[in-house]
This record gives sequence, structure tokens and C-alpha cells, in this order.
Amino acid sequence: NSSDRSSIELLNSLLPREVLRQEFTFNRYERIPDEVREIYAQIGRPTPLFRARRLEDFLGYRGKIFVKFEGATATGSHKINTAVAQAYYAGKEGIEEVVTETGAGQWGTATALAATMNGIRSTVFMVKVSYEQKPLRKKIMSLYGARVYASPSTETPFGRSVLEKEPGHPGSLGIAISEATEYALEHGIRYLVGSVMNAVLTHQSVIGLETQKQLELMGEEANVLIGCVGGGSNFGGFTYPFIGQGKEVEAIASTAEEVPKLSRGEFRYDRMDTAGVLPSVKMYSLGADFVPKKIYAGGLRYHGASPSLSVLVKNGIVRPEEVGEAEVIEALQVFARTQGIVAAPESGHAIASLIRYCRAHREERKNIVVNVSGHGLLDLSIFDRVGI
Amino acid sequence: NSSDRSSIELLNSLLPREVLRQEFTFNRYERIPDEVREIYAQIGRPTPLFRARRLEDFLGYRGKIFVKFEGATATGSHKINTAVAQAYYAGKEGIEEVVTETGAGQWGTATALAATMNGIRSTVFMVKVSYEQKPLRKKIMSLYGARVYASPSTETPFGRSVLEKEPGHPGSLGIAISEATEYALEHGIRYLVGSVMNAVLTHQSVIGLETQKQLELMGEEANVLIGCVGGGSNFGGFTYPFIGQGKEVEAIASTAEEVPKLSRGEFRYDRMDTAGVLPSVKMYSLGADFVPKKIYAGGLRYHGASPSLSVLVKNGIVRPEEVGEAEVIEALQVFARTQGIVAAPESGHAIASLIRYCRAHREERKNIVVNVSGHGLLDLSIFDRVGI
Amino acid sequence: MRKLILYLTFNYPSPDTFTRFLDEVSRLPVDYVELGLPTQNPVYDGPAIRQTHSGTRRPSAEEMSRAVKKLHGAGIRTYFLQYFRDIEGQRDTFLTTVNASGADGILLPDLLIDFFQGAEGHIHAVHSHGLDFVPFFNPAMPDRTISRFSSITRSWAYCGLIPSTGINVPYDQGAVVERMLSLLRGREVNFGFGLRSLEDVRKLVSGRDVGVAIGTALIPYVREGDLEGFRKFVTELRGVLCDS
Amino acid sequence: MRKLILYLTFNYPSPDTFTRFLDEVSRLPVDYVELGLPTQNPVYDGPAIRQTHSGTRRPSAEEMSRAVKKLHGAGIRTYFLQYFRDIEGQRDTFLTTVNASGADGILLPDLLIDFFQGAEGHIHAVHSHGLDFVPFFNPAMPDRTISRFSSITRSWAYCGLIPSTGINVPYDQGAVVERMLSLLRGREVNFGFGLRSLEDVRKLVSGRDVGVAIGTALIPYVREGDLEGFRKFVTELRGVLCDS
Repeated sequence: NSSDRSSIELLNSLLPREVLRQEFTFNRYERIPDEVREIYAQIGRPTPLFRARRLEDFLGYRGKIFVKFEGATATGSHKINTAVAQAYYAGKEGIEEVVTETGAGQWGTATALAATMNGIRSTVFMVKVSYEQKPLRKKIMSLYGARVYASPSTETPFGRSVLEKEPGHPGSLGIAISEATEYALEHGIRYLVGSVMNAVLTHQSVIGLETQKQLELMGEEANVLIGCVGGGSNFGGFTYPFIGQGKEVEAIASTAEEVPKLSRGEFRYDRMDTAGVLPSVKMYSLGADFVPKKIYAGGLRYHGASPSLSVLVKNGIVRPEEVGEAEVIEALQVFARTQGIVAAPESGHAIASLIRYCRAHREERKNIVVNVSGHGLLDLSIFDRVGI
Repeated sequence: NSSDRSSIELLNSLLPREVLRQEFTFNRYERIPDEVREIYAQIGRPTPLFRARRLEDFLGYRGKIFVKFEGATATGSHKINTAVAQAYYAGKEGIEEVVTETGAGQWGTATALAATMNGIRSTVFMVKVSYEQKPLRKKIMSLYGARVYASPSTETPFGRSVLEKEPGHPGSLGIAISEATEYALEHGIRYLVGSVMNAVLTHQSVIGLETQKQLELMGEEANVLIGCVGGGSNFGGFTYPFIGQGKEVEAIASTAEEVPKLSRGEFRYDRMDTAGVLPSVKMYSLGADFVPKKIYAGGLRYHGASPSLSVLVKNGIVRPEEVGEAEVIEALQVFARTQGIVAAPESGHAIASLIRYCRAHREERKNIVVNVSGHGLLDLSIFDRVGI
Repeated sequence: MRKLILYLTFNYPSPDTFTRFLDEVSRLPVDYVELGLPTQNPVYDGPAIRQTHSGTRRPSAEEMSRAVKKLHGAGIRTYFLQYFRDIEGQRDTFLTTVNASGADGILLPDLLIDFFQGAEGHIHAVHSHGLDFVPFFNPAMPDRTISRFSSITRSWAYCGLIPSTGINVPYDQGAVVERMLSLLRGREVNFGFGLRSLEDVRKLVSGRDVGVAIGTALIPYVREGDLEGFRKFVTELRGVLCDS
Repeated sequence: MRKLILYLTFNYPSPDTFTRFLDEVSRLPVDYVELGLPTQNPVYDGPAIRQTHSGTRRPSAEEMSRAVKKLHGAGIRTYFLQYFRDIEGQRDTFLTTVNASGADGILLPDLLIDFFQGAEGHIHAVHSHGLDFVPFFNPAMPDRTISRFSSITRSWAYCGLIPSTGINVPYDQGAVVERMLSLLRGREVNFGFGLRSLEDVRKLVSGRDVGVAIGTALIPYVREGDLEGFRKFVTELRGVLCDS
């Protein structure tokens, strides 16, 4: 991995310095700056933890189901948690603009709002096919004040080179990352990273820490934790505070059958991004060039899983589980009809795993907590195929 | 108003009996049934009341701004509050299905979920032009289990008669109400009513009662209340608990410049619906046949205002204010960029009035509470015209 | 002693029949009588009473005087009921006529609803003409409206249990009554609208010192000229008021 | 007394120059020496140390023995550093060779990271060959991994301050050190990786009983054959360790 050297060094000019420090820190906890806490309060933190009684009834589960609902944040997903922190650190360093890429759109939306709330500008390179298929996402980012470019774009040398070869190129996350990082380096601004890296998981741990506190206030303890895994940031942020306490807790990581990284991926050094701009890390991976067939849950298409999560899976501390599209759509319908919440397709995996668990352990009386990482109001098209 | 006789009598076979009782009750408070409270807890009640510090800073307002956010409910607006109650009462009477009409879609969505959560079926007649322009709305209703028909439809004699005359008829709220009520009478089921009527405002008073409790917990009192007015249900529900206590509070009802019912409407008996199925009531009205020019805030297009609200306006207890489209869009952008929330176009009127107020009273130190009645994630197309 | 109030539409179903019923009323244990003056559009009345107005001739001043005299002779206080919208332009002429008839006062059921903004002045005018103004409060009225008009009137208060007579809508009698009484503490309160049966009346007055006004329920007897049935029904009503 | 540990890549930049530096080391106030055995892909080393591996010849068993003997003669404990991935297939042969060289023990920087699942067995084998196993803990390792491997080893612990040598990334030295020390209470702990200057070293050891391992910072002297500069730097390092 001799290419890693330069990419690790490169992080110094790419990431906010404090993010990089947190990436390499040994600290289990980082103090949340007051300014970030204040923004968290404004964008809907703490997010609700509620008991899903109607789902319990529907499933005939004799224990309790709790839902941690990250869809209640202003941008509708957990992504805002780390975006706010990263944009804050960038702003504090005197950086006046941040840039990132986005595929499904959640991360770009989070970056756009986080930048605005920290008084800095933002630029988002959005994979062209998503840009065209998800106009609402583009609109929200613009509403939050971001400049949004369809990638490949003419804004960067790399984008131009791609367009020259293939003017109608539909774009890819790899190309968008390349453009965003190139744009950051060229303009001396900072790049925000949406998942996989340690610092991101640390920021997301606000989910799990809040959940612990909320359970404590309810006089409850968690026995089973269920979340979905794209890069691993919502899952890690949700479960690590529990796992870190060394308590007996079952953690189930729900991924897409179509992206079987935790079952059929190799545990090895691999590139974090298709373009190889970011460092390689040791993780379960299907290979950075892996192209999943379907896109119904865009956030779960990532080829790998955060290194720390990979280790926990390898060590049997986290149990991976794969769910396919049909089961996810059914789970989303069940959740909508019982609890009224239209969850994101990604979160639908966690809900599907929850339903599986409850059906298999009907007589158990455990406390299950499921992290519903986002709402699905802007992804309703996935129901097209079941005629809704 | 000799036609009223039959329409009042008709309510007996149209509305759940308990809703009708509440319509004519003298009670200031109604006990919320435990089952309804339980559903409220599941769909996101209490909704958040938070201090909008970033908006305060942006406006340079020296007092405090609090936001009551009804967009945090599962269906994304306050409409669910009364839908849950009405569907519950219908179910308790042994009715197995409810029906309603919807224009912009919020009310149909609320009805669909409320029915599902009360274990009964629902049918929604959706104005055809909305049905075609707002496919996401139709999708959510279906996801919640509702049967959704574009109105005029072939499901009712009235719909068929309209289609016979004009096969491509785009539909109207009046036609949809006629179809829904006809359908209810024909099938012996119940019709749910979305606004204007007293019982609906009573159900919505959960908004104001929660706000009072939340302010009390914060050690604050409200001096100014601002909300938007379509039929008046969110505004009434929000403000009446305060006004009813007889405390000194300024209440500002924000309506659309394009639908100037409170300034240019007449205070007189008028039909609640275009079709004249429901009884006439005494209210400020532009005439049941009034057709507003634009549809950017569908929920504010209603020609009248709830009778009780009309009386309060007439008596100078509530101050009406009109805001136009450009100002509303600007207000929505300000709110999104400062607080991160994409508010509904309807709620944008309340926010615009808030901004006006703050700009005119910068040095004041009052506590303003604004009711943001819904989120606007499914109405982003209104930003098309400002190039977002 | 709980008050029993009867409502009759003047001259319905015919001047003759009406007179016979008035004679009968003067022999019955009745406290007050409201005489409705026929009008085109009795908005706050239901279908049955509406029908009694339709095609019925308005009484002359002399007929009005005769009626009052007859009832007063039996110790029954007498009030005329008139929609304010019908007399808006000739208020004082009307009040002069009523006063000349010897009546005790008037009821203007729409005044506090549709004309509440100028109502103080009109009430003052009623009082100036030496008449009682019986405020009509309906369940849709706000507290402060009821309190305000209660404070500037002095006769008994007429409270509707539902917004319109004779309409079949569910209502929460107990709650309506308790709320009205709490707003009108210390005042004579009589209830009407929506009392469809003796059972309704019994439920209303049981344990409470309130009277009742009966209108719609009398109509079938009057329409059919059934004096005997009328007598029996009113006697039973009085019985319920005494027993409960 | 705080330990000073030097790292040198065996035979870099040439066997001759390396030998001269080893002679120099044996005259300096050094406690331990780690001798890196050249490899193709030293994954946890940064660019400077990587370069020292590139094209450098692996020592023979005899060269290894000679080096150990020389350092032992000066009272310096000697360890060989080897990536486990390079010896995975010939572990016991390798351990036999190291043992025969007289070395005190070995460091396998990737064992607890990339091979942690079978690591207990390998550590046991190291011990069976009469060698110390110096556990290498890096800041990315979980608590329970550190505690587990700390409990089954007995020599001093080598803690990396950052995950790779010689890479310029920000890190929170104080926090890393305190956390490591709290996990390794009662044990001799020496820190390496990311100590770029005397100032870094001073900050690290100030007020703490910990030693330091220096590698990357020595390379320029070794590469240039600058024995004098090397001597001066190492002497200053020792000075910092004594003063702080």
C-alpha cells in the first residue's frame, strides 16, 4: 500500500485539522464544542427515542421495541451530526468554504445546512444521475445555500477530463469524490467526509450516547441493538457507546443483500474511495470498484465497512445480517402503517432485521433498540415497484 | 338559510357522533381519550417547542422567538391531530371505514394514517390536478393503506355525472367534498372533516395546550402568537388556549394576500364547501365559489375562516395580516438557512409575519411564539420560480 | 320553583285555533309564555317551528294586547319573540307596539349572535321602552360574550342547549348546562332547544334549580288542534318539574 | 530512569555504514535498540523508514549475532523488529534464528493488528523460544485488545502515538499517552511514532515515567553517514530524558 503514504499526508490539506486529530486520536470521548451543541439543539437534537408499541403489537413481540429516530433532524438523517462538527472545525480554522460529494443526497444536504449554520459556504458535487433523478435533493441543498454541481462537471480538471472522453457520462461516487477533493485542494478549502472514518463515527456517537441517556430516563436497558450499515457511521455511532461499556448487548448490523460486504467481502486493506484519493484502510470490502446492481437504498451501496466496525464483525462482537429489497419494502410498509413513519430505504434494512428478530424470538422479553437513521420522504419512488 | 336545516341533520349520518357532539358542545375542554393520547405519543406528540436563536440573531431581534413545530409529526403537519381523534370516534362507533377529500394532500395523508392507526380503512378523493401534480402525496397515502381516487372519479354518481359532462375535468375541492360525502352516505361510513368546524379546532387545541406547558417548563410566557390561517384549525388550536385564559396576548393570523378573506371577505353566513353539502356558517368569506389565482400554498386557498376565528377577528382579539408569495418564499429561505427547517408554504406565511414583526419591533423584548404547522419537504416545487 | 315556559307561534295554525290554545294555556300551570311573531326566515329555529311561521299572519297590535291581557289574567308573564333582522329598521316603532301590548319583555334570538357589535345600544333601547330584554345565549357563544350581555341585562336568561331548535344533533346536556350556570351564577336561568321528550326534561332539571322552555314538542298538538293531548302533555311537564 | 530506545534498519544504508553506526550506538547512553529486518512492505512505517527498507539486504544469522553481541557488550538490550506477515510460514525457524542471535526479544508490529485472532498462539511460541515479546499497541486499538495482550506478555510495552511512523498528522499526544498509561498501569511503557523533535520528546516525558523510541529522526544522520550529528542528537535526547 505504498500509495497510502501520500494520501495520509494529503489529509492535512484536505480535512479540517481538528477532524484529522480526531481521526488519529486515542480518545474514547471528545468534548462536543458548545457551538456544536448549540447547533445540535437547533437542528433537532436530542432526537426522539420512543417505544414502538404498535409495531410490538403488530409483531406479537412480548418484549419492548424502542426506536431512535434520526429522521427527526432538520435534514432528515443522522448525516447532519458529523457535518455540523466538521463544518464547525473548518470554520474555526478560518476556512470559508467546504466541499463534498453526494450520491443519494443525504450527505450533501447535511453538508449544505452544516456550512450555512456555521456561517461558511458550501459546494457539493452530486453524481449526475442522482442530480437528474432526485431534483428535490438538489433543491434542498440550494435552499440551504449550497452550490450544487452535477458531477462530472466542468468545475474541475478531473471533471473536464471525464467529460472530454464521454460528454454524457452519468457520473459515479468515485468521480464526485475526485472532483470534490481536487476542488478542495485547488481552492485551499476543506473537504468534509461523510462516513467510514473514525472521526465521523466519533461524531455520530451522539446517537448512542443520547440513546443511553434516554433509556436511563425511562428506566430501561438495551439488550439488542439493530442498525443499518452503509459505511458504518450511523451504526457505529449508535452501537459503540454500548459496546464500549463492555455490557452484554447483541448488536446486529443490517446490510443489503445486493452489497454483501460483511458476508462475502474480504477483510483487507482497500481504498476508501473508487478514485483512491483517500487512504486505504483495513476493512471488509467487496473492492472499491464494486458496482451493486440496484440503487433502491443508495446509502448502503458502499463497498466497504468502517475499519472499526469490520474488526467488531471479525471478532464476533457485531453480527452482520443481510436483507433484500422485497423484505425491506415490506418492512417500510409495516413501519409506516404501524408507526406512521416513512423511514429511509437504508433504515428499512434495520427495520427488516428488527422484524426478523421479533418473529424469531416472539416469546422473548428483551429490549430491542433500532436506529432509524433517516426518513424516506424524498425517496418514495422505491415504492413504485410494488405499485404504491 | 333554509337549506341549512337538512345539512345540519345530514351531519348525523356523515360525521362520527362524538365529533358532532363536540361540534355543538359548550365545553371548553374535552378529555382526550387514552387511545388517542397513545396514538399522539406514537406519531410524535408532544411536538417540539424550541427557541429559534439563529433566526433571532439573523433578524437582530432582542426578544425571544419560539417555534412550535407541528411538522415533526409523522405525517408532517398538524392535520393528524384531529384526524386521529375523528377516526378513533368513528372506529369506536363500529364504523369500519372513513372517507374524505384532499387538495394539497396534507389532510388526506393525515386521514390515511389516522384510519390505519385506528384499525379502520380509508378512502380519499384527491382533486385530480393535485393527484397528477403531487404523486408523492398519493404515494404516502397509499403507503398508509388508503385507497386514493382522483376526483372527479367514477366511484360516485356525482363524480360520474361530472365526468360525463367533461371527461377531462381537473377537479376541485368542492367536487371532491361532494364525492366524499356522497360516498360516505352511500356506504354508511363516516366522513372526516379537516378544518373550519368547532370540533376540529378543539382537537387542534392540543397544539396550544402543549405550547403552554412547554413554555411553563422553560419558565417563559408568550406575548405574541403568530400562525397561518387556511380554514383556521391550526391557528385556532394554537391560539385559543392562550386567548381563552384571558391573558394579554397579541395574536396575529397570517393569510395569503391572494386570498384576502379576513380583509376583503364579508362576515356573513356562507357555505363551508363549494358544493353546499355541509351547513352554512357565519364567517368571513370571499364566497364559496371564490377561486384564488395561485396555488403555491394550497392549504390557504380556502374561501373562509372558521366561525370562531371570524368572531375573534371581528372583535379585534385576533389581528389578521396578509402576506404575498414573494415574501413567503423569502421567509422560507431565511428559515431554512437559519434553522435548517424546510417549512410548508402555508407555514411560510406565519414565518413571514414573524419576520415582519421582528423587523418592526427590533428593540422590543417580547416572547414571540410562531406555529410552524408543517414541513415543506413534499412541496419543494414552490422554489422553482426563484430558480432553486 | 322551576319555571315552565311555553312557546307558541302567534296565529298558528290559524288565528282561531291559536286563540283556543291560548285560552287553554291560561288554565294550565305555566309560568311564562313566549309568543313568536311570524317571520320569513327564523334562522335559529328548526324545521318544525319554521313550518309554523310559513304563511302565518302577523298579529295586529290589538291581537297582541288581547293575548297578553289573557295570559296576564292567569298570572302568566308574556314575552314576544322576534328576529332582530326583521325590525332592524323600525326598532323603536316595534318596541313601542310591544310596550303598548302590556307584554313583560322581548326575546331577540339573533341579536347577540348576528348583531352583537351594536347589541348594547339595542338592549338599552329595549329597557328604555320599559321592557325586559331576555338574553338568548347559545352554546356556541364565547364566555366573554355571555358574561358581557349577562351583566347588562336584568331579566331571566334563556339558554339554548343546541344552536337551533328541533334539530337532531347529539349534545352533551350536562356539560352545556353546568357551563351556562357557572357563567350565569345567581341568575334565573331557563333552558330550551333540543328538549325532545319528558325524559330530556327530567334529565335536565334533576337536581338543578332551572326551568324549561318547550316549543317544538307542542307543535303536533297545536297543528292537529288536539287540546286534550296538549293539556295532558303540559300537565305531565309540570309534573316532571315538580318531581325531579 | 527513562529509557531511550533507538531504531535502526539493519544494514541501512549499507552494511558498512550500518556497522559504524552500531559501534557508535554502543558508546552512547542508550537503553534498548530495535533492529528492523528489511522487508518489502513495512505497512506501519512512514515514508522515511520505508525508504530504509527499500533495496536493503537482509542480514545473515551471523550478522544478527554479531550485532547483538556488540550491543550486549555495552549493556544495551537488543530486539529484532519484523513484520509478522513476512515470517508467517516460517515462524519457528525465524524464532530459532533470533534466539540463536542472543537477542532479548522481538517486536512484530503487525501481529496484534492484522493477525490478532491467532496472536495468542504466536506470542506463546515467542515465549517458548526463550524470547521476550514486546507488544506494539497503536492508538487505533480497542481497549480490550490492549488489555488482553498486555495480560499475556511480560516485557515492556511499545506504544505508538500515531498509527504510522513519520507521518505528519495532528494528534493529541497528552490524551493518547494518558489513555495508554491507564490501560498499562504498573508496566514499563515506551512511546514511539510521531516524535519529530526534541520538543516533542520533552513534552511527552515531562512529568511522566516513560521512555521514548526514536527512529525516523535518526535516518538523516544514518543516511548521510553523519556520525557526529548522530552522536550529538542522541546525547541531547538523553539530556531531555534526564532533565524533564
